[in-house]
Amino acid sequence: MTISTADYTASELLAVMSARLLRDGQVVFAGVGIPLLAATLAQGLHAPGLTILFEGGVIGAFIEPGKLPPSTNEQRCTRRANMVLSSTDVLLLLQRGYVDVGFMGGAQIDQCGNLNSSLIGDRERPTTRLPGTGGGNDIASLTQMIVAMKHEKRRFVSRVDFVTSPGFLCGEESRREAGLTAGGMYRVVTDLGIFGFDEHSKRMQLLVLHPGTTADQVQANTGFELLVAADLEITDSPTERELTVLRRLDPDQLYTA
Amino acid sequence: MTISTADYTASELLAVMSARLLRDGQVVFAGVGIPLLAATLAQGLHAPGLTILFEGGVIGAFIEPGKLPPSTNEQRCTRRANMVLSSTDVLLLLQRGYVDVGFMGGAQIDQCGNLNSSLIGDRERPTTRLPGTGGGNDIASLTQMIVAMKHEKRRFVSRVDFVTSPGFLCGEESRREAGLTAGGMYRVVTDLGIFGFDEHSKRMQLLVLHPGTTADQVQANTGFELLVAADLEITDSPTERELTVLRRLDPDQLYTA
Amino acid sequence: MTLSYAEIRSRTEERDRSLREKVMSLDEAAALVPDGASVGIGGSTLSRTPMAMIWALIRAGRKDLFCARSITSCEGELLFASGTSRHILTSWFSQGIVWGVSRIMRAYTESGRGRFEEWSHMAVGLRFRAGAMGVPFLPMRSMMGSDVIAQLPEARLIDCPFTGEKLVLVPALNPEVALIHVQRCDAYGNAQIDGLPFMDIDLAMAANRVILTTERIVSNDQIRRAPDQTKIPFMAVDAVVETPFGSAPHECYGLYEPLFRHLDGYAAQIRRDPEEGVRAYLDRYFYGPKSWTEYLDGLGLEELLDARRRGTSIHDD
Amino acid sequence: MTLSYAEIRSRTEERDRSLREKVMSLDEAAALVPDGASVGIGGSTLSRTPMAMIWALIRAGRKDLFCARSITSCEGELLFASGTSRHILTSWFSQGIVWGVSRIMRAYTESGRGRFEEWSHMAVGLRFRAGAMGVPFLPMRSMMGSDVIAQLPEARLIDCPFTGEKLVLVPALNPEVALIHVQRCDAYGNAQIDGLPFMDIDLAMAANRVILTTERIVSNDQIRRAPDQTKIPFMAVDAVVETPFGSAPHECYGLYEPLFRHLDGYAAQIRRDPEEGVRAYLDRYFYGPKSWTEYLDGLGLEELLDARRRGTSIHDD
Repeated sequence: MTISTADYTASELLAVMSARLLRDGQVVFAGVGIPLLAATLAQGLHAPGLTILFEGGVIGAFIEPGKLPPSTNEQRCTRRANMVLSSTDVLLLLQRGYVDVGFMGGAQIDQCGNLNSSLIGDRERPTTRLPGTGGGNDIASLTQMIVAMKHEKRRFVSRVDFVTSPGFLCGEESRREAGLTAGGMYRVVTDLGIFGFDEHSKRMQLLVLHPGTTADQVQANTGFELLVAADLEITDSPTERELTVLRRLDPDQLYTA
Repeated sequence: MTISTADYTASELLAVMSARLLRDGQVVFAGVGIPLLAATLAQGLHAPGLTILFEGGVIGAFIEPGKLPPSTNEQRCTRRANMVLSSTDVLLLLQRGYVDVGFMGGAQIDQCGNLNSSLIGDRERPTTRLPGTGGGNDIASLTQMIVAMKHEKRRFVSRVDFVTSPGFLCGEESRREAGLTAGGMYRVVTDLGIFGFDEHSKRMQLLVLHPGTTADQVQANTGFELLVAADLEITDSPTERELTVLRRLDPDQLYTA
Repeated sequence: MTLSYAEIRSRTEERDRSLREKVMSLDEAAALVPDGASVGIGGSTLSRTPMAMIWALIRAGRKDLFCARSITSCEGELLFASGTSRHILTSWFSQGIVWGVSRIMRAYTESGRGRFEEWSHMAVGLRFRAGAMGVPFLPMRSMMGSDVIAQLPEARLIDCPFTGEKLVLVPALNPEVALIHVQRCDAYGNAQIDGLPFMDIDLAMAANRVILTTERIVSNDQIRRAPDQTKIPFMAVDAVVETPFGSAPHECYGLYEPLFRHLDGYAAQIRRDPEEGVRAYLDRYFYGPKSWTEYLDGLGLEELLDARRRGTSIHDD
Repeated sequence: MTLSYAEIRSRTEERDRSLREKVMSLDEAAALVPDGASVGIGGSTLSRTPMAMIWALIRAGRKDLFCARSITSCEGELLFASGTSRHILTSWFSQGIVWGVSRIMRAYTESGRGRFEEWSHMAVGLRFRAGAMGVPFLPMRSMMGSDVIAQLPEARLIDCPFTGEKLVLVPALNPEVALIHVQRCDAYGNAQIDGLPFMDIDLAMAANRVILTTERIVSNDQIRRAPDQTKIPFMAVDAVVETPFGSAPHECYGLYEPLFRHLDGYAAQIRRDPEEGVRAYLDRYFYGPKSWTEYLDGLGLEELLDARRRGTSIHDD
């Protein structure tokens, strides 16, 4: 059976495509939502030895299908974990260098990979106050990042209203000069494609298109001018196995509606 | 029965007299040897609610009679403890201010209450290298101190060769000026008497004589000029009950030979 | 805000740190928290929230508490809406990601009626840890370059005297009171915590007073049989209140999971009309019941039992 | 000595941190420690000393290790006397207070053949903790004004940028290898520690490699059934060696107490003639036996059983 774009939701596509970026044996620090789901999916598929860390204080958990936690701070996150520790100490593992990949969602991102989850509008009098950084700033400051998010023009902006979780700040060497000498944005996965960052300018670059999308369509949904890789690739559609395992994980569509 | 000086050893006198300084409900950070013994003795006598801390990482232990630990880092220190924690964290309780009294032995002390347990002679080429500070420096830096030690002229010197555990440093305000704004020497208990420190000069002052000793005898055994309190008191002899409980604690005379 | 060492020491010295019983009622414990106090709240998001104590403080009409918590959920909404707090320091504030952005948090912060002071999750933890260690600050390596730190004049950037690297120093946070819910403790306050400890151990040692609520009180003998399981020492604790289901409708590790149906209902009520919805919720669940037991009864035995069944099955397989 | 952050990160990045089996022999584990390495030693004084690993390193003829331990007992004497180390960083160094001042420590340090670098006990702990946290230093409030700090150019005095108070900054210590003995761990290195943890958790996270010796290897399933009892995560561990009585003649909490008669005999032998006594001891107990079991046999089954009886009775009453 051929899988077409009608066979999966945008969230499912996001989960599958980001799961594919994780490699067996890696240590991934996963946020709630799509990241938690995608990391668990990768464990169930090609990366059984993936070590998942949660900021609630968990090392090496295996989330039970159908029992997704409402955040990364509940006991559901600790199922079959190798270790449970304080949230401060698990975040310090990022600083100590134990984590290969930080993996989280985003509400708003800009062309240098900075994420905003704090506020829209003026800093003193925001029009919309958002929930804030959580561990997002720590994760983005201290390790290589994969961000999974819906691709909408209002979410892909030239410059975020507020840098909650630092990407490459103002581009070029500005991240390093600010004192963030480790980590940085590695990939942004959306329902349209996969993006990296130019080595020198540190600007977002379209690397891979998902099935049925075009570079023009991606640009049309982006609020700044995208760089486009010379050898633009196209991903393989989600497989039936990927979708089956994913749907078993989230039968109530808590995160994949 | 009247107890005479022939009925107890110098170490037993030390243990009894320092035990009497501890009050019920206090939190005492006790070193190994006489301090551990005296604190346990106080628990068995007038201070059943004395909380004993050991630098091995113990809060609120009750040492079993006849099973004295060889240091404060063995499981014997944890018997019926309320809590066991890391040695760093138990030392941090001193810094956080949880401890009323630090209580330790001393090899060499000077007229400002500085203790030396590091070396005799020249710092670069000592004639005798001693075992060092352990937690002594931390305890003496961060809380009110009681020191229990044998009274010998070579141990009571004008200025210690090496300040391992700070008393009042050079006297007057020098301790505070060095950055040690909390704690300080409170009492020195020896087999001859009990000593405090002058409020202004911070020099050692004879406060109390043990039975059968005189101020002249104390001065003759001291390597610097002692201040003497105007209202010099004389302690009551160790009681039969004190000696009985003490001897039950240390039947092998591990610390009271 | 950063206390001098003399102040920290004298506050601790004045406390009765002796081994003594300190079991009391929720109302008696609430009386230990004055208006305007700085209050550290244990647990995180939906876990081991000291809900019974927050419930008691809201009922007691406490005002202007400065609250600090790792991650803040609906208890923060209720603290704002009841006037108990107008200033919450935390890293993330909404009922929970599955329920979207908090309408109450938005309503209060956007209108200036409430302040949400945002620090990174690790920064909150290190501020408590500095407080617990009795030092005025700790160094860390995140937040640099972001707008989070740009909003925080209390955090300082330095060049490391050892390596020359840029570092952030975050100041100690020593709350006047910590509210912490645990699975069990003795009458003296020696507390055991199962599962996720969050920042509670550092918070307990940083605070100048600790109020423990506990699922059950056990004997001191039981504590002493496994002293390496004691996570908070009696010396640090000022009040012990036995409150079964003391985190409900949130969870308590190994004992009960969140009451999801109740939380969904709460979220729906807020979504329909934030200000009126939360007011009605407070009236019904916080001001209305005569006792904690009556509050639990209002949550419903069926859902409590369901949460208990889910909570106790965590290590069943 | 203080490593740059880039160096710390790249060393950690190079490690295989995946969930994998790493059970090996003492000899194989000893091969992971090169001559001249900096080595953190777990336990304290007579407790949970990683004696089996030290035994293996001395037998392997390892040279010039820089060793760091909270408090150092006879294992330090043996490291000096065997030439395995000429530089020991610790807060206290002698066999134990009941045996008086170490003749070996004196002989080596007073003649300049060995260096005893003295830091306060808390300073050693905070140096490991800074290393574990990935920061270049931690602040503290002891040592000021003393001659201990006067001997330590690596410690710095600063005026606190928040309070103006004087503080000491102690630099991070990130040993190349940590040797830690535990009661039990799984084949991946998830370790449980009963009783006194000393500085072992910080040491494990500070080091760039961890060699665990363990009284027994348990299943990963057993570990996962109580994840809050895991004290060292597999990610930090590079070798797991099963060594029953791995701390003997020292103790291992809850399992065996020190072999006091053996230690008294050792002390008497040293007292009679320090250099010759320790040489004879090394020959008999370290170089002579063909295996760890033969070493234990040399300690004597009767004393092992006695130590086991005393050790397992700690919580009997």
